[in-house]
Amino acid sequence: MEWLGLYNYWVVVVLMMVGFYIVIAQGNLVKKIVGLNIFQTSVFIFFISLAKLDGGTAPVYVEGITEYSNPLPHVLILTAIVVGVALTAMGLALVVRVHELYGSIEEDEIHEQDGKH
Amino acid sequence: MDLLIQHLPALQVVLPMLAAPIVMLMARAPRLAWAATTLTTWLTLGVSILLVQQVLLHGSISYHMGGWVPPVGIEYFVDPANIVVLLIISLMGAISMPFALRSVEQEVDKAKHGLFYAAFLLANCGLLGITITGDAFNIFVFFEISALASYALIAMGKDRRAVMSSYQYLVMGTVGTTFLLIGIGFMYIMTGTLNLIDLAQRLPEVNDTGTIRAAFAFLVVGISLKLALFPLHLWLPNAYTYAPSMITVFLSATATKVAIYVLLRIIFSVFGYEFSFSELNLGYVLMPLAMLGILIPSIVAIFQTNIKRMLAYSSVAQVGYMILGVSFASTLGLMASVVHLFNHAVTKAALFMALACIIYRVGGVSLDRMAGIAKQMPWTMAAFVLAGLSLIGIPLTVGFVTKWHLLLAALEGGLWPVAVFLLGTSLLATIYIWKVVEAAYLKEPAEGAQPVREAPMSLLLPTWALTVACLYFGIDTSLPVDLANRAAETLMGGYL
Amino acid sequence: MVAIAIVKIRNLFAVTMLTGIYSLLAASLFVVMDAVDVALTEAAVGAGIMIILMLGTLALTTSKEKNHGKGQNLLALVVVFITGGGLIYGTLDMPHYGDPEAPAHTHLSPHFTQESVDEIGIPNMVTSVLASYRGIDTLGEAVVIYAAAVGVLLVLGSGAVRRRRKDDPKANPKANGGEERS
Amino acid sequence: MNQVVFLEPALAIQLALAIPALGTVLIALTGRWPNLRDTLMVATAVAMFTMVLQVLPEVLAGGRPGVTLFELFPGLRIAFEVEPLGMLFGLIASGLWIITSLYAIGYMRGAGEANHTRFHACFAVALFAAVGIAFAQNMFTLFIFYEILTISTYPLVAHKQNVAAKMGARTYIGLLLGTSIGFQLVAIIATWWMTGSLDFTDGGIMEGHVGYGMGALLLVLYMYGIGKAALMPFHRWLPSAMVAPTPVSALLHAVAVVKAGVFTVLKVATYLFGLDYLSNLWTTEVIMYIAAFSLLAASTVALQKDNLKARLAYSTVSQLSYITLGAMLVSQLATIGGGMHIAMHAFGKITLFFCAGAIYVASKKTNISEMDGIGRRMPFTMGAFLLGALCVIGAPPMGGLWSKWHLVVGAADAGQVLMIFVFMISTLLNIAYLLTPVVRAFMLPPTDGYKGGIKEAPLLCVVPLSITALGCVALFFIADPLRNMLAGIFAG
Amino acid sequence: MNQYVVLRVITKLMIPVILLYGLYIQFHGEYSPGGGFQAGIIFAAGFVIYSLIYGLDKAQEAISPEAAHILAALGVLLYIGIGIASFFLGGNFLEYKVLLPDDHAGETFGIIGIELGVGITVATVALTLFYSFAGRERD
Repeated sequence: MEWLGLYNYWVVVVLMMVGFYIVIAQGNLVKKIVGLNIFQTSVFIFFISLAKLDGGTAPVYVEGITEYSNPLPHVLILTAIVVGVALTAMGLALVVRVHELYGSIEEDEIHEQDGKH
Repeated sequence: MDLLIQHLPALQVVLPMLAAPIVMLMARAPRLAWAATTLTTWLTLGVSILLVQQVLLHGSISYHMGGWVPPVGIEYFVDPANIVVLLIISLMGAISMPFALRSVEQEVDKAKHGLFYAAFLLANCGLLGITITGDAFNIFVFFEISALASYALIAMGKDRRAVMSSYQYLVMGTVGTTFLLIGIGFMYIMTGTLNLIDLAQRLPEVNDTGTIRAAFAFLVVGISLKLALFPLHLWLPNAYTYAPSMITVFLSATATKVAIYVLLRIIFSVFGYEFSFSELNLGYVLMPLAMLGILIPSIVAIFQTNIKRMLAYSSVAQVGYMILGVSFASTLGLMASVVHLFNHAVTKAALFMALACIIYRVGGVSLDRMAGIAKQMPWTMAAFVLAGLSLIGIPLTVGFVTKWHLLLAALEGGLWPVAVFLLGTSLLATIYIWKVVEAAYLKEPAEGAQPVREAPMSLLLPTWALTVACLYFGIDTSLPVDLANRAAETLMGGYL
Repeated sequence: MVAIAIVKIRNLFAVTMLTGIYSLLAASLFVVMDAVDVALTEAAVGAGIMIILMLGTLALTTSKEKNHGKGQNLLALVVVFITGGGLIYGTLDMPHYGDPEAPAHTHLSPHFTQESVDEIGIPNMVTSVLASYRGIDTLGEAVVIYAAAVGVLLVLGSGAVRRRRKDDPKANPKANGGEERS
Repeated sequence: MNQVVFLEPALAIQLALAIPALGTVLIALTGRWPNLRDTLMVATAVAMFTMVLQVLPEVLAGGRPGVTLFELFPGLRIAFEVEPLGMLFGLIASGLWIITSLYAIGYMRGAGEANHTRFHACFAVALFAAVGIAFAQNMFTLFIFYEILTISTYPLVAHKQNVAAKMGARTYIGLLLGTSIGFQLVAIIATWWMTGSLDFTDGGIMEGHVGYGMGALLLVLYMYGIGKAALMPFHRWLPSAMVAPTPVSALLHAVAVVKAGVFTVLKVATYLFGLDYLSNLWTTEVIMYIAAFSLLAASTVALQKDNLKARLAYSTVSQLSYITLGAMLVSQLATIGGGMHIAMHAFGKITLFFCAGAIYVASKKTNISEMDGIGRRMPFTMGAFLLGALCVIGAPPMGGLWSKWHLVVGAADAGQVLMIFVFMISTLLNIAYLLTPVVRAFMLPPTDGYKGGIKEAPLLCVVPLSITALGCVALFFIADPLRNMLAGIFAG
Repeated sequence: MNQYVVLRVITKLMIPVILLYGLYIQFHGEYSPGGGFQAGIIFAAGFVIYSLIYGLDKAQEAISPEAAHILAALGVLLYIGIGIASFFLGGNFLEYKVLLPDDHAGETFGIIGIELGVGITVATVALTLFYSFAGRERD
C-alpha cells in the first residue's frame, strides 16, 4: 500500500488542523495563543519527520557510523521553536495588557466595548 | 573603504541589528537614544546607496555568510530587483527619524524611548534582512524579527484599541508566517535545498508534483496575509489607525512593500514565470482579487470619519494596484508594480506624516476635528493636498507615473475593461481625499475648538521633503522608472 | 488526543497543563525521530517557559473561559478543512517517511553529515550547521528572542519589584504607555 | 507692431507661463496689504498679456514658435507650441484678465466678499492654466493644464463656503474630474498606445494607426471627456458653477474654463483626428446631432430661467455647442467659424456677466423679474448689456455676426442643411431670452417704486464692462485679420 | 511560602545543580545534544524556581531587571561582535575560521563564542520575561 508511507504526515496534518481551528474559531485570547502553539508545534513535528532517514541515527558523529538523519531540519526547527516562544511571550504580554484595559479576554466582549470597530 | 565595500551586504542588516541593543541600553537618555538611532538609519541609508552604486556598476552581488559557499551556507544576494526595496526601506527609516523626535516624545512615555527606538531598529533590520537574504528559511526568521518588533511598536499607540489591534495582527501574522514555513518545508522535501537560486534550478524537475503546487499555494497565501491582500487585510486598518504616528508612517511605507517583494521573488524568481502563470494560472486568481481589493477598500475608505483609518483602507487598495500589476504577468505590469512600491511609499508616508503633524497639534484626526484646520496649519494641509493628488494619480505626481504604466500594461494585455476600471477607481480616491480637503478648507472650526499653531519645523520638514519627492519624481521620472525597469527585467529573467 | 481536548475544555488552567503535556509528547516524538537537540529544546520550552508564561498570564487575567454562542464556527471549519485538504494534497506526492532517496537527503544533507566533521572539527552536526553553516539564522534567532524581550518590556514594563514599592503605584513606569486614552 | 516686440518667442512663451505662477506667489504673500496685492495682480495681468503679445507677430507670419520644458517618459513631453487657434485663445484669456482683474477689485470690495487673497491667488493659477492649455504642444501637456484649471477653480466656485456653494462646487469638480479622468484620460492613453504620439500634428495622427471603428469610439470618449465643453448630458456643472462670485463666472465660466473646453474640442478634432479622418467616423455625425440638441435644449431652458446668471449659464451651454457643432461639421470654414466664435462669444458673454455682477453690486438683484425699469438708473450697464446680447445673438454691427456667418456657410459647405435650420432657430431663441431683460429694463416701470436718478455700480465695475462692450463692436471691424490668422490652421 | 522549610532546603540544594547542568549543556554542545539556547533556558529555570520559592524581590536582588537587560543586550552584541571581528581578519561575516590560525580551532572558538552569546541572551531574556509577567499586579 503506497499511501501507508505517508501516514505519519497525515497525523501531523490533523494536528495542524486542530490548532488552526482553535486559532480561528475560539474567542478566548489565551486559547487562540494556545492554538497557535499547537499549530506551530505540529509544523515542527512535520519538519522533523522530513529529516528522518531509515537506518540513520541522531546526527552526532560517532566513529564507524555513516548514516545519520538529516541535521538541517533539526536546525531549522530549533530556530523555529525559539521564534515560537518569542511570539507566544509577546502574544501573552498583549493579552495581559488587553485584560488590564478591557477587563476581559473574550474577543466578542472586547469588540462590544469598542463599538463597531 | 575596500573593506567596507566588500561587506556592504552584511552591513546593511548588521548595522541596525548592532545598534538596537546599544540603543536599548540608553533608557535613561531618550535624546541620546534618538540621536544614535538617527545616526544608524542614516548610515544604513548610506550603505543602501553604495549598494545601488555597486549593483549598477558591477551587477549582482552575492555575499557568502560565514564564508560557506551556497547552497551549503546562507547567501546574501543583491540584484537590481531587491536593491529598489532596500533603498525604499532605508530611505523611509532615515527620513522618519528626524520626524520621530517630537512626535514620539509626545506619544510615547519617556522612560520607554530607548526600548521604543530599539524595537524600531529591529523592525528596520528585519525588513532589510527579508529583502536581502537569498535563503528561504532566513526570510522566515527575519519576517519574525520585524513582525515582533512591529507588534510591540503598534501596541504603543495611545488608544487602548492599539493593544487589541496589535494582538490581532500578531495572530494573523503568525498564521501567515506559519503557512510560509509549511511552504518552505514542502519545497525543502522535494528539492533538499533552501537557497533561492538553488531552488529555482532544482524546482523544474519536480514541479509537476502536488507537493510543489501545495507549497506554492501555501507560500502565496502566507505572504498575502502579510501584505494584506484583500480579503486577508483585516489586521491592517486597525493596526495603522492606532499605532503611534511615526510607526504608521514607517510601516505603511515599508512593511507591506517588503511582503510584496517576497511574493514577487517567489512567483517570478523561484518558481518562474512559466510555472506560476502558464501552469497554475496565477494571474486568473490574482487579478479578480486585486480588482476587488481596489474597489471595496476604496469604497469603505470613503465612509471613514477617522482620516488615519481612511488612509489605512486606501493602503489596502494600493496593495491591490501593485498586485494587479503582477497579475498582468508582463514585464511592463511588473515594472508598474515595482515603481508603485516606491511611489506609494513616498506618497503614503507623506500623507501619514501630514496627519501626524495634525495629531501633534490637535490630538486627533477625525473629520470633525479637522474642520477649518487649513487656516491654522496651512503648510501641513498644503502638503496633504499635494500628496493626496499623488495618491489620486494626477499628472506631474509620482502617482501618475504608476497609473500610466499600469494602464499601458493593461492595454498591452488587451484588457480594456481593466484600464477603464483603473481610471474609475482613481475617482474613488478623489472622493475620499476631497472629503478631507473640503473639511479642512471650507468648513469653519467647530464651536469651542482650541485654535492651534502650525506644526514645528522638525515635523514639517520631513513631511515636505517627501511631498517634494512626490512632485520631483513625478516630473523627473527617470530614476525610479529606470530602477524599476531593471528590477522587472531581472525578475522576469528568473535567477538564471 | 490531547489537542482535541484543548478545544473542548473551558478551564484555562487545564488547557495550559494539556499544552505542556502536548509539548512533552512532541518532544518524545522528536527523540524517536532522531532529533535529540530539538527534543531537548521543545521540552525546555514547551514544558518550561511556555507553561510559566501562560500561568503568569492566567494569574493576571482569568482562568475561566466564558460560554458564548457557537454559531459562527462553520466558516472556521471550512477554512480549516480547505487548509487541511491542501496539506494532504501536498503530501500525496511526497517521498515516504524515512525514504533515503528523498531529495532532502541526497542534496545538501550528505555535505553536512559527511564533511562537516572535517570542515568544522566538532562531532555534533546540528551544532555545526546551527552555528557555522547557518550562523546568520542563529543570529536571527537570538535577535528574535531579544526582540521578544524588547517587546514585552515595552508592553508590560520591567516588573522591577523594588522600584515599584518605593514609588507611588500611579507613577509606576510600567503602568504608563497605554493607559492615557486619546 | 514691431516696436512692442522685444523678446524671442520661445522665451516669451515661458515668461507668459512663469509670470502668473510668480504672480500667484506674490499675491499669496502680500495678502496683508490689500492695495499692494491688488496692484500686483493688475501688474501681473498686464505683464502676462505683454508676453503673449510677443508671440503674436511670428504666428501671424505663419510661424509656430515652441519650446520643450522636459520629457516625462521617452516621447511624452511637457512642451509648448503656439499655433493660430492657441494664439487666439491665449490672447483672449490674458487680455480679458486685465479687464476682469480691475472689475474683480471693484466687485469684491463692493459686494463685501471675504477671503480676497485666496480668491485672487486661485484666479492667477487659473489663468496660468488657461495659457498652458492655449500653448500646449501635445495632448498630454494640455491635459495637465486642463486638470490644473479644474482644481484651481474649485475654491473659486466654493468661495462663499455656504451649503449651496459647497454643493455646487461638488457637482462642478465631480463632473469635470470624473469626465476628464474617466473618459479623456482613457482616450489619451489609448491614443498614445495606438499611435505612439500625442503631438498636435497638422492633419491628425490617427490615420493609418487607428481603425475607423476604434476611432469612432475614441471620438466619443474625447468629446465627453472634455467635460468643459458642456455637451449634454454633462453640462450640469456649468449652472452649478454660477454660485461663484460674478468675476469668476465672467472670466472663467464665460471665457477661460468653457473656452478651454471647446478649444480642446477644436484642437482634438483638427490636430489629433484630422478633418479627413473625422469625416470617416460614423460617430462624428452622432456627436453633431447631440451638439445640435444641446444647443436647442439649453436655449429653451435658458428661456425659462428667471435668475439672470442661470439664464446666462444656459446660454453659455448653448453657445459652446455652436463650437462643438462647428468642429463636427468637418469643414474648414466651420472650424474657422468655431475658432472665431471663441473670441466673439467671449467678449459678448463676459460683458453680459459683468453687467449681471454690476446689477448685483448696485442693487443686490439677481432675478430678471425684479429688474423692471432698472435701465433708467443703470443706463451704462444696461446699454452694455444690450451690446453684449446683440453680439451673442450675432446681429450686426457686432463681431458675433461673423462667426455665425462662417458656421452657417460651413454647414452649407458640409451639406448639412438641417444644421442651418438649427442655427436659425437658436438665433431666434437667443433673441427671445437675451433681449427680454433689456426690454423689461428699459420699457417697464420699476416694480419696487424706485424714483431716484442714476445709481450705477462702482466705477471699477462700470469701466470694464464698457470696454468689453466696445470690444464686441470692434470685433465686427477687425474680423478679417482674425479670420486670416485662423486660416493658418490649415496652411501648415 | 516561608512555611515550607523542606521546599526551601531542597531548592537551595537543587539550584546549584541546575545551574551546573546549564553550564554543562552550554559548553558541551559541540559533543552532545544541547547548546546555548537550551542552556540559557535551564539557567533561567534555576532562577525562576528560586524566585518562586523565595519571592520575586529576592531573585531580583540576585539579578536585577536592569542587569538582565544589559546582559541580554551584551549577549546579542557578543554574537554580532564575533561576526564583525571576522571582517577585520579577512573573512566574511561570521566566518570563524579566520579567528584563529588553525581552521578547526577557529571554528570551535567561534562556535563556543556565539553559543555563549546565545546562552546569555536566552537566559536573561527568559528571566526578563518572567520578571515582566510576575512583577505585574493583577488589577
